[in-house]
Amino acid sequence: MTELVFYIIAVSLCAFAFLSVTVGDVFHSAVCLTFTLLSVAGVYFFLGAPFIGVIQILVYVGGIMTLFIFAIKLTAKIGDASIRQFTRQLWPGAALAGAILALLLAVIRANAWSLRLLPPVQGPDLKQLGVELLTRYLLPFEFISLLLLAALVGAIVIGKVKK
Amino acid sequence: MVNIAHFIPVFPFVAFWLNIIFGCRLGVACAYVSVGASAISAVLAVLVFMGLQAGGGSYVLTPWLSVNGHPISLGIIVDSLTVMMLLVVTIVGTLIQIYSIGYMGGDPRFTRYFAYISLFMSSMLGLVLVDNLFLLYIFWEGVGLCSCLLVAFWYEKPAAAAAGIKAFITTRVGDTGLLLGILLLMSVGHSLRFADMSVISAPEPLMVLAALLIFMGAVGKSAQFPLHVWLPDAMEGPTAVSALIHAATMVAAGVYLVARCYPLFTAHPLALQTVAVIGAISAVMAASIACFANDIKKVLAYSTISQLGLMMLGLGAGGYTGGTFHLMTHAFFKALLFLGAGSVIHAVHTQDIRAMGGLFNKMKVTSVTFIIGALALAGVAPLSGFWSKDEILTAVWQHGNLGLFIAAVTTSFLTAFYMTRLILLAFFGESRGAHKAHESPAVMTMPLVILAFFALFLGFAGSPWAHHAFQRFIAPEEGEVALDLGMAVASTVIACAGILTAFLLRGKFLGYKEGTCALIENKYYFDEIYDALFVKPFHRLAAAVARFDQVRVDGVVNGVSRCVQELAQASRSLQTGLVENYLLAQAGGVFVLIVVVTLVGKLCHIF
Amino acid sequence: MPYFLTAIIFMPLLGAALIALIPAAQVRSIRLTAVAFNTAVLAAVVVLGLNFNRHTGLMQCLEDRVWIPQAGIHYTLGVDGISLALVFLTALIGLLAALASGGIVKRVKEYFLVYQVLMTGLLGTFLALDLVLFYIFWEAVLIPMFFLIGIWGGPRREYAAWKFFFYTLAGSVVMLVGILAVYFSVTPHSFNMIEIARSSSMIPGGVQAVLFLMFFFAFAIKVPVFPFHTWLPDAHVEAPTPVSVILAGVLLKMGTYGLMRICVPFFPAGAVLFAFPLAILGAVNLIYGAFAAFAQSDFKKMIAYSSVSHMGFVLLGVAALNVTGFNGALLEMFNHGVITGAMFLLVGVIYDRAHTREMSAFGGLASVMPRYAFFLTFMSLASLGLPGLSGFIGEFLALAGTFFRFPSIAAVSAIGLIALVALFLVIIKKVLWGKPAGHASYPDMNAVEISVMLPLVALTLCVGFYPQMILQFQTYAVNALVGLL
Amino acid sequence: MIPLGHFVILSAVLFCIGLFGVLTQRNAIRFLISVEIILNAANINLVACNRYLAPANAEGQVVSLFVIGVAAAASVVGLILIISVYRQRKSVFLDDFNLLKW
Repeated sequence: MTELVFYIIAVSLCAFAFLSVTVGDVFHSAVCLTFTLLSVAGVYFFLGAPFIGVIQILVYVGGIMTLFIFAIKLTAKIGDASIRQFTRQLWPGAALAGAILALLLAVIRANAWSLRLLPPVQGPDLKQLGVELLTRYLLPFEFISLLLLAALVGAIVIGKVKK
Repeated sequence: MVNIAHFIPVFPFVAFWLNIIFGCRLGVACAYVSVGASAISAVLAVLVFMGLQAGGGSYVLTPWLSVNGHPISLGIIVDSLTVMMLLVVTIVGTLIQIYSIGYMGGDPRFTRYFAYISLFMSSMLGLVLVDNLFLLYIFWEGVGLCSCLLVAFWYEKPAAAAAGIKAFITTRVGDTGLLLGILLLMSVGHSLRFADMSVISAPEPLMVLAALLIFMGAVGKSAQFPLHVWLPDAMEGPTAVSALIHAATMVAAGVYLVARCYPLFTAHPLALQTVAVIGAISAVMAASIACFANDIKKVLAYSTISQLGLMMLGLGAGGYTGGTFHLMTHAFFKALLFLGAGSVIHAVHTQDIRAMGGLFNKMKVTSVTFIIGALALAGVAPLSGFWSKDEILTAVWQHGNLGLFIAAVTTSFLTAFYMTRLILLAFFGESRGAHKAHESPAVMTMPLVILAFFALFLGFAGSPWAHHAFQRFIAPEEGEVALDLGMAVASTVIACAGILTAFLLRGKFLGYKEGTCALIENKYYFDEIYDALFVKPFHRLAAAVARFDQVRVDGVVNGVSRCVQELAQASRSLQTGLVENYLLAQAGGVFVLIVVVTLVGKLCHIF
Repeated sequence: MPYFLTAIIFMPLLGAALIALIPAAQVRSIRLTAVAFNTAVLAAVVVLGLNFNRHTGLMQCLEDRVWIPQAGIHYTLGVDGISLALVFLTALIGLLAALASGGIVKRVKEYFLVYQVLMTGLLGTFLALDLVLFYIFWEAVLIPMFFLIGIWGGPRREYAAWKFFFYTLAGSVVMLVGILAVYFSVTPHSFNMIEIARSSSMIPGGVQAVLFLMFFFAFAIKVPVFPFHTWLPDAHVEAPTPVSVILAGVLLKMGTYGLMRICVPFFPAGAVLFAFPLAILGAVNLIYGAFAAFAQSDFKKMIAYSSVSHMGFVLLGVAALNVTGFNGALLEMFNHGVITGAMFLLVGVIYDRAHTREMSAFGGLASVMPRYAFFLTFMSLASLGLPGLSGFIGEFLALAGTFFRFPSIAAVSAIGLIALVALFLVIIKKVLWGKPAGHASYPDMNAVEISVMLPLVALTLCVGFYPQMILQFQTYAVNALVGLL
Repeated sequence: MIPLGHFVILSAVLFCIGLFGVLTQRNAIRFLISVEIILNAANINLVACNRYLAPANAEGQVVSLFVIGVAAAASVVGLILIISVYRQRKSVFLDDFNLLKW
């Protein structure tokens, strides 16, 4: 039963992702992305990583998507569907992406680990994650915070309307 | 006394530098520097000659260079041949320089002239003194240079400039052969000393080749067929130069070289035969051209070629004494003839004998001495030319080759003919030019007289009355010689026949229509043939090489740089500035990478 | 004397430092400083020559200091019979060219700065005994030369400078790879040129052949060997007179010096293998250069191509691989430096007056400028190899050496001898002979010009009459070199 | 039970969709959207492998957290750049920004 749910989520995830890069309207594609991200969060729950799933929803859907919608609204008139949305290399791009997909699938199929099933051991819990983040990964963690701060400042500087 | 010989060339050499450096200040006095220097040399030469009675020899001044382990020393050889040449060069040279004082008087480059002449004297004396081929080559080129500079002395005249260059390049062709001969001799014979010439043992073909290459140098310098073309053109130079360089001394250096390397030639009959044949061809050919020439100096020039050919023929036929004897007598009477011609030209300002005539009464001394010279050249007994030419004829007769003998006889006949024609046209008959001819000053006639004296009596050194003194002097080892009376009569008859023929034909000389004998009148078209065969192709080839260099070789270089530029230009357009293109390329790269990595992994598995 | 060679090499650089301190406006003192320092270099080289031991083929005045120990690079200098004459030539031509730089009026300070750096590079190239050091000096020559042509040159100077630079650089890069390859193919690994020559037998024959070609490529461009010669006429035509003099007089010798210092002793098997092709290239250079020169209409280009021709003699001498040939090659290098340097000076003299180098614009100068006529005739005769002047001895020895090894090639080269005669006689004829037209007012050579020419004339004469003057210094070194084969 | 392969395949498909988007989108905002899809694909892979292959550790999840953080920063900067460029050039189409060439 849970498998079925997973596959439904997986298929819809792919569908939404595909739609988000193909639909004519940018706003629609942002909406599709939202659903994509939500589905990804769902996948995380299946993988026994509820914390990541929650963060996914909080950060992506709550934060980043809001930004996207703002950005789309701020650059308003490009939402017009009549404008060409694809570059001239649509077909080369599609072919290349397809080729890489085929290659990846072939590689995945050829490897034995792809058949590995869920091990009986419980995955890492929230506590372990927290301890790891603040001990072993403290430095990168702090760097990420610094990066976010820098991004914040940078965004303000760049976005400031010069007089 | 012999070992003062190496001082002989030093004096003219010093005179050369004096005249070059202080020439402007010396003015006319520079002539005395040169004349004085060569007079001192002449005195020294006489001293060496007298010292020679006590025995000659060669001595080494200093080691000079080492080639392939073989030392080349600055060595001097003093023997009868050298001394004979020394005497001829210094005496004739001094007389001609004295003559030049008058002849070149008033020329703006008077000092330069004497400087060159001194340099020439020095080189020529060095040439005959050194004891090995390598040093000889050095002086050999030195006299060639002086010849070139003096032929082009009046370089404002394009013809003179061209003649100078022609002289140098043509002889250089021969000299290159000489150089190769020297190299060959050095590499197979291991010695360049003349003294070793007779003992060099090496494979026959190589030695023949060496001898022929050396002879090539002689051919160039002595203006023998087929390198004779420069000598007639060289008449563009001052007449005194023609007398000294292109008649008496330098052109005889080729004969001297063959005589000097005589053991090399006699050891290889093929080489000797070649010398004889080349000499015969030159002699007849030049004599025939001289019969049709109208320029007084050209007649004499061709006569010189012809006489040098005769000497070569003599040497080639085994007549060592005949060749060298003729070399000596010829130097005097041909110098006399040229100086006489110079005197005439000085007086009438033309060189065309058809525009002269009747000069005998106006220029007594010149005419008489000129006729003496001409008779000597024609070989009329008992003038000097008779004795030496007779020796050559005897030698050729004894050599046994009828063709060569006919050639020698023909040459004698033609010589007598064209000299008579020249005299008849120039000195007798009516005066055909509107010129007031006058006798030249004493400074010019005095050498004429002295030379005429030599032309008259020098031959007796080879006569039975002097007990063949010359023969005993130059080649004592040849033993007793006797005058072949029959040959003497024959040769006189031939000369007289030539003179007589000229007398008979004298009415036709002036009215002669050009073109009747086009082949000979045009000198057998040698100039034209060489022009088409060498000169023009040389220019064309040079132009082609230059074009090839510019277009092809440099074109490749510039082409490479252009290729790089084009490549850069082409790769520029890859940089579209469109991020999608970059990404596509990047993704393609990733794709290729994955393929490669997997394939390599697979291959590693297989192997 | 310790560090004497170092002093010689870096004296010009010291001069450059001093010149840098002089204000640019004081042109006169800048010139004087440059001349003074070059005179000092020449004096030092003469002292070096006087103290030189002529009876050994070994390196003298050796200096050896570790420079970059991590890479095994040393600062090694030394002089032997092969380099001594070239060092003397460099110092002499350097001084004379500095004296002849009066025509440079643009950016005089920079000119002499660059010039002094060039001198250091040239002297260093001939004295360095460590391959890396050699390479550094070799390249150090390139850059000042690039500026000298590119800034002070004629109308197409930039083209010429770039061509020269890239062409030579292409060769140098190959040489750099070769240097590394040599370093790794001898044990113990070494950049020391003496040690490499001593252990050359360690390198297998095939490797020797490849390395020989790599180095030869670099040197062939510098010499220049046909078909890598086309930078030379362009560089010469565009370069100002003193730079041309340096270029022909000294720079070209770097290539042939490299052949004798590196190619032959390092790779004797390669040298023997390629002797015949090398001789053919020499003959081609000789004949091709003479022919190409003959058809030029630019005076300077004629001389430039005749340089190509003369370098053919050097190649022939090197290809002979015997004592005679090496002696001839070395002597010809020296003589060519003196004679062709003088020829370029003479071209400069007439260019200063006529402002053109077109042969057709001259003629009859012998009447107008008699002193000039003397010098030009003299140097032309020396160039065409007139016996009695220095050019002949070198040419003869080189040709003799070739004849002993490859008689046929020597015989073919004789064509070049004739062509050279024709070339220089035609130069004399076109420039000096004929009627003067339109240039009757040219002043004759002045005292400075004559004083620059006189040492060259004297050397040409003295070496021509007494070749041992130069040969005595190199006998043992050449014997040692042949001993390596 | 779902094998690991299926997660990985899902991740691969998602990645290629994102790649396709990156290669073909003309609109800069959709370009960024595609980038986000790629990042998510990577995250799925990370978390899945963590869970299946090394359940005792938390590296995969930690790294995916970092990825989310960096992605957030990236999209903030990216979007503000787009807006900024839009103000200047009144366009968000990538092929209008081709000054950075030659």
